[in-house]
Amino acid sequence: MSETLDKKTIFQRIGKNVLKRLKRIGEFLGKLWKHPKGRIGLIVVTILVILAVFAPWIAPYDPYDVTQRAAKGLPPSWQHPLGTTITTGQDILSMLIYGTRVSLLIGVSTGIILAFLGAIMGIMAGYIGGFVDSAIMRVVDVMLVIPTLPLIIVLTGLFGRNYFVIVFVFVAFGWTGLARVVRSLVLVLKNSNYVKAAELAGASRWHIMMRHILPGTSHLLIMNTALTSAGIMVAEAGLSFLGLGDPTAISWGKMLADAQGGGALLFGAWWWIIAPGLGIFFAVFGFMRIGIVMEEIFNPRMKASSGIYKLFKNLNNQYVEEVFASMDERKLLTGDVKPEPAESG
Amino acid sequence: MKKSFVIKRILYAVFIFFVVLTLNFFIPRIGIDDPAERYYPPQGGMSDIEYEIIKQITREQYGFHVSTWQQYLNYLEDLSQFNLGVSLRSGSPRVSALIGERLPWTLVLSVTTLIISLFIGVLIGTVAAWKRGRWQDTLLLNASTISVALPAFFIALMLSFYLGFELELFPAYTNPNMVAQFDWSWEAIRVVANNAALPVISMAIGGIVGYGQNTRNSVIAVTNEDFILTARAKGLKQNTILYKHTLRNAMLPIVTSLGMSISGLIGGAIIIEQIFNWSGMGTLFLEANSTGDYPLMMGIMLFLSTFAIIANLVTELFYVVLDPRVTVGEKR
Amino acid sequence: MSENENRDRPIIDMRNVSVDFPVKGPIPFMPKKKVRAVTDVSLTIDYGETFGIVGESGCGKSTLANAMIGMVKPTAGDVLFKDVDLFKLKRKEFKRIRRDMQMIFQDPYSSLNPRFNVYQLISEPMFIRGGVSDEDMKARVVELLELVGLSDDDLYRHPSDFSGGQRQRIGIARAISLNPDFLVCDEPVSALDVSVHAQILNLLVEIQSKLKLTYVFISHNLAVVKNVCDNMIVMYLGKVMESGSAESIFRNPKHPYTHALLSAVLDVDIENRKERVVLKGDIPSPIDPPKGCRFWKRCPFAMTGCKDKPAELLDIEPNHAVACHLVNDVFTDAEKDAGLNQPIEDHAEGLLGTHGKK
Amino acid sequence: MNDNMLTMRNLKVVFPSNAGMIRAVEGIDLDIRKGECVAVVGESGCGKSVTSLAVMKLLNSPPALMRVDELRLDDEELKDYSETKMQSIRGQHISIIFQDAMTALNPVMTVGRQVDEMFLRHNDISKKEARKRTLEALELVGVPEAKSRANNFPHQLSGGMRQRVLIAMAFACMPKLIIADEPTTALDVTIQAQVLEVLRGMQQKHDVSLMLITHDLSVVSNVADTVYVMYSGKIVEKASVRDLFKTPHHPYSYGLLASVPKLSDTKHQFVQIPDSVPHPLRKPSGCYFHPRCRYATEQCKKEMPPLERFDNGREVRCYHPLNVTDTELQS
Repeated sequence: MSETLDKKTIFQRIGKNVLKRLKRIGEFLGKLWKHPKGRIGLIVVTILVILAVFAPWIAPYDPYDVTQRAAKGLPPSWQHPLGTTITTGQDILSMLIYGTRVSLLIGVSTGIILAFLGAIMGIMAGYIGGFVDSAIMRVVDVMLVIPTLPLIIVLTGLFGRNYFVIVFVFVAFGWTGLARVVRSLVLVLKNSNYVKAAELAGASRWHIMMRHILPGTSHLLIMNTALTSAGIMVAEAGLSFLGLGDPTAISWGKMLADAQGGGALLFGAWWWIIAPGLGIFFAVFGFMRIGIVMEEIFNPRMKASSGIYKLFKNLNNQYVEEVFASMDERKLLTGDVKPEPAESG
Repeated sequence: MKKSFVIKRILYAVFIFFVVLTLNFFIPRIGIDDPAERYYPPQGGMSDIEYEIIKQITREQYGFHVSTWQQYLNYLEDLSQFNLGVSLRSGSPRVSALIGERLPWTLVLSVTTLIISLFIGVLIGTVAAWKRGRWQDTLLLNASTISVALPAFFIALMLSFYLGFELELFPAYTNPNMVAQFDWSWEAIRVVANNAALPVISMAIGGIVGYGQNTRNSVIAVTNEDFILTARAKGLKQNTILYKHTLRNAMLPIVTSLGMSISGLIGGAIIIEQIFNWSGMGTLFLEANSTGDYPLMMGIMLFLSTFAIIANLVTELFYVVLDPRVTVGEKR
Repeated sequence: MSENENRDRPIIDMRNVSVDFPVKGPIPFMPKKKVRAVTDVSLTIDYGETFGIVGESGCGKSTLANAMIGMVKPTAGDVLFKDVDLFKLKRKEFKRIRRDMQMIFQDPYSSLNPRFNVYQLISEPMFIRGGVSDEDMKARVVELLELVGLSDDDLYRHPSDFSGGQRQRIGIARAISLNPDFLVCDEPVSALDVSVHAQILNLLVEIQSKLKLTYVFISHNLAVVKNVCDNMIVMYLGKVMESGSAESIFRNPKHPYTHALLSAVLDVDIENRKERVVLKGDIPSPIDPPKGCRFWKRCPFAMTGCKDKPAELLDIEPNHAVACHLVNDVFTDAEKDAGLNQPIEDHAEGLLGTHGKK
Repeated sequence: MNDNMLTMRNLKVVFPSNAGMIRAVEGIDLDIRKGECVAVVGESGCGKSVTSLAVMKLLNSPPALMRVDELRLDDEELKDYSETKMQSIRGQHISIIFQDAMTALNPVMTVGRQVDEMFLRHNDISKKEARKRTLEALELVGVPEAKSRANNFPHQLSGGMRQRVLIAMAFACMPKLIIADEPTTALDVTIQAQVLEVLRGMQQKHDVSLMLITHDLSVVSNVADTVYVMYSGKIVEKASVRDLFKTPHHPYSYGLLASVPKLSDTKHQFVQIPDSVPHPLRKPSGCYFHPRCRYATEQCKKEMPPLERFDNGREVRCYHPLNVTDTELQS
C-alpha cells in the first residue's frame, strides 16, 4: 500500500471494515438462527448471558446468605424453586444464577484468548515455517504428553487459586490442539495457487496473511472458540469440584463439591446435585450446539451427507415418478410434456 | 526406510522425555529461591530459628544444599536408578514405592474403562454408520452431544446417588478394606469388580459415545472411498467388505488416538477416584497436593508423562505396522 | 512496463540452469538425497514469441517455468529477465520487476480464492501494487472482464458460481491486470472440459496479439503446442531432449521421445493411421535419474554407449537441436570399435509397438 | 440367442438434492455386441460415469434413484436382481476398471491379495491356487517381477503399474463385459499408450465386450468400434468410430472433434464451441445443446429432438444433422 494515504482515508477504511465485520457477524447469527439446532444453542446461550449479566436482579435470594437456619435442606417449592442447601440453607436457584457468571466468564474469555493464541502459534508455525515451525511443534509435542489436570493442580497450588491464574493455566496448556489444526490448514492454504498468484503480483507477507491465510482459518477459529469454551466450562467445574477454584466465588463445580461434602448424597438431597449439573449441562450444550452447527455451516460436506437421508425420507413419490416420466422419449416428441426446469423436492 | 523411521521416533521420544524431566525438575523451583520453603512451608507457632533449622534439615535431606546444576545432575542420576525421590510423608517412603502401590488400582479402572468403551463404542459406531440417517444414527449423535455436556464427575455423582445410595446396587464409596484385604481370591476379585463398577461406568459413558462417534465418522469416510466401490464391483460380500476393507482402514485413526487416551484416562481419573474414594494414583496425587508433598506430586507427574511418551511411541510404531503408507514421518 | 527495454534482446535468457530439491531424510544429519528437477537447461525467449515446454509429469517443465519467474531459485546457473539477473536483485527491486511476469495456472478451481468475488479476484494485483483509486480499479476490472469474454454482471459473484472455463477466464483477467509482458501458461486447459479447450486457447492467442505478450506455454499435448508456439523444447527427466522452432521440430522430429509424444496426439484421419510408438517401462524417479542419456532405459533405439555417456544437445539444422547419440552420431571410431553404438541386447525387443487397428 | 452382450433400455438416474432433481441420465439405450468395444464419450457431468455404475447396479440409493426398462447381460435379465444376486454377477460376469488406481485400490492391502480376493470370491479354490492365478494374471498384463510386485502395497507401485493391476483384476474371472471408466485419464501420455495397448490386447485376446467411458477422443479412435456421444444426460449420437470421425452428424460431435487440437491444424486457429456444459440443475429447454449450437432454430429451443435412427445403424438426436448422405436419408 502506498504511503500517500492520509488519515481521513485510513479512518474511512477502518470504518468500512468495522461495518463489514459487523454485517458479517449479523449474517452469521442469522444463519445460526435459521438452522434448527443452531437456534436452540443461540437461545440457551442468550438466556445464560442474560442470567449472568443481570444475576443480582434475577436471583430471588442472596446466594451468599448463609444465615437462613430455618430454611435448611428444603426440597424444591414455590418459595425455593430448586430447594436450599442442607448445611447453610442457601437458595440453590440463586446460587445457580450467580454461578453462571463464573462459568461464562471463564469459559468465554479462555475460549477467546485460546483462539487468539492458537491462531498465532499455528499461523506462525505454518506460514513462517523453518525454525519457528519446529520450535513450536516441539513445544506442542511436549505439552501433549504432560498430564494436564495434575499440572493445573500443581500450578494453581504454586500461583494461588484465583481465576486469573486458572484462565492463564488453561490458556497456557490449551492452545496446542488448535495450533496443530491451524498449522496444517495454513500449510494447505500457503501452497495454494491463489497465494502463489498473489505472491507473483508482489504481495507482501502481511497482505497474504491478512487477505488469504487468516480469512481461510477464521471459520476454524470461531468454531473452536465455541467448542473450547464449552470444554473449559467443564474443566473449570471439575477444578472447582476438587476445591481448587477460587474459594470466594460461587461456581457450579464448587456447588457440586459442597453438595458432596455436605452429605447431599447421604441425606437424599438430590436437588442440590442436579441443579449445578443442569447448569453445566445447559451451558456446555448451548456452546457445543453452536460449535457443531458452525462446523456444519462451514463444512457443507458433512451437512450434505446427513441431509440426503432426510431428503430421501420426505421424497414425494409422485413427483419422482413425474420426473422419470418426463424423461421419456415419446412424450417429448409429442411436445405436450416439456422437461420442466427442476424445482426443489 | 521403516527401520530409520523407528530409530527416528525413538530418538525423538527420548528428546521429549528429557525436556519433560527438565521441566519437572524446575516446576517446584518456580518463583522461589529456596525450594526447602516450598517443601516445608512455615507453620504457625514455629519460631524463626526453629524454622531455619527445619529448612536446613530439609535442604540436606533433599539435596538442596548443593548448586542447582549439581541438583539437576543428582536428579538425573537418581532417575537413572528409577529413583523418583522421597516423599515428605512420615517415614519418608520412596515415591516410586508409593506409585507402585497405587498404580495397579488405577490401571484396573482405566484399562477396564478403555476396553469397555473401545469395544462398545466401535460396535455402536459401526452400526450407526451402517444405518446412517436412521434412528440408530440419530440416537448416537444426540447421545454424543448430551454426554459431552455432562461431565464424567457429574455422571459419577448421579450414579453414586441413585445406584449407590438409593438402590444400593453397587457401593457408593469404595470399601476401605478392599486394598488391604486383596489376596487374589475370587471373592476379593468380586469385591473389586463390585467396587469398580460405578467409577468405570461413569468414565466409560463418555468414552463409549466418543469412540462411537469417531468410529461412525471414520467408517462413513472410508465407505465413501473409491476402493470400497472397487470391492463392491468385485462382487465381494458385504461382510467381507466390512471386515477386510472398511474396518481395517477406519480403525487407523482410532488406533492413533489410543495411546493418548490411556494416559489421559489415568491422569483424568483424579476426580472420579476422589468421588468414589478409590485408592489410586489420582487420590494419591490429591493427598500429595493437600499436604504440599512436592516430591510426590512431581514424581507422579513424571511417571504419567513418561507413560504418555511410551504409549505414544508404541502406538506410532504400531501404526507403521498397520498402515504401510507411513514411511518418513508422514502420517495420513 | 518499462519503456527503455531493448526489444532486440531476449526477454528471458537462461544459462545452464539446474534446480535440485533436497529430499528430507528420515534421520537428521544423514546425507540428503535430492530431486534433480531441472538439469543444465539453457534457453532464450524473444519478445512477443510463444515458447512451448513439452513433457510428462516429473520432467521439470513446471519447475523450469517457476525458475523463469523467480518462484524457484536455481541451484546453479543464471536467469536473466530483460538482461537482469533475477536472483541478484534486492527484494524491492525483485518485486517490482516481477510484476512484469504473471502466470496462468492449470487448475482454475484451486487458483481462485473461493472467498473472493470476481472484482476482488481481478483487482487484487492492482490492490497490492496500490496507488489506484477504487473507481479506476473498478473501471479496469470491467474492461478486463470484457476482454476475457465475461460481463460486468459477474462482478460480485464468487468463483463457485462459474464453470471451469469461466474460472480460467477470470484467472487470465487477473494475470493481465497489471499489464505484464511475460506470461507463463501452465497447462492452461488440461483441467477443463474438452469442448472449452479451444475457447481458452483462442482467448490466449487473441490476448497475446492484442497486448503483445510473450508466452511460455507448458503442455503435454504436442498438437496444442504446435498450433500455438513459435519455439519449443521437449523435456524428459529434467533435461532438454529436443529444442528448436516448432515448425522444424514438427516437420522433422528426431528424438525417439518426441516421436512417442507425437503418437499420443489424436489422429482424426482414421483411414490412414500411422504406426503408434509405445514406450516400454515407467518414467524413472527424478531422485536418482539414469546416468548417461536420461532416456536410454525407455528408448527403443538405445545403444550400449547411451548407458554412460550423457547426451548433449547438438544442432542438426538451424534452430533445431537434439540430444540423442543416435541422431547426432557422436561416437568416435574407437568407441564404435568398442561396440558402444551397438543396440543393447534384449532391450529393443518389444519396445516398439503399434497401436493401429488391424 | 442374440448376439448382444449388453442390452440396456431406457436407463434413467436422478439425484434428488435440496436444490432440485439432478437429472444425471435421462433415458438412454445401450447395446454392446459380443466382443465389441463400445465407447461412451462425453464431458464432465454428462452422465457417462453414472451410466457405467448403473450397469453394474452399483449406484447407492440414497443418493441416486434409478429406473431401467431392460438391463440384460447376455441372456440374463439383471433388472430385478437382488443385491445378493448382483454380488455374484459383479466381478464374475461384469467387472470395472476405475479411473484412478491410487484410490481404487485399498491402501493397506497388498495388491496381490486384492487380486486374490477376486479369484477366491468367484471360484472355489485354495488361497495358494488363487495366488498362482493372480501371478499369471499380473504377468499377462505386463507387470514385471509379478511375484514380488504382488507383495507390494499400491503406493509402492507406479501409476501405470497400478492401472495394470486394476486391469488384471477386471480380467481375472474372464467376465463377459468389462467397463473401463476413464482407464487412462490419470496417467502420463506415454504410459497411457502402454495401458491402452494392454487393455486393447487383453480385450481382443479374450474376446470380451468392452464398454469404454472416456472424454478423450484419441483413446476412442484407438480402441473403440462403436461410439455413443452423450451430452447432458442424453445420447446425442451413435455411430461407428469410422463414421463418427469422418462424418459427425450431431453439431456437438462435430464441435468436439473440431475443437480438439490436431497436428494437421494450421497455426493459431481453434474451432470453438461457445459457452460451456449446462449445469445439471439448469438444463435449457428443448435441445440441451441449442444454446451452444450455431444451427439452432426456434424448434430446437422448444422441443427436444428425438433420437433418429438411420438404416446403417447410426443414430442422431438433432433436427438439423450435418453431413447426412443421401443413402442415409432414405430411411
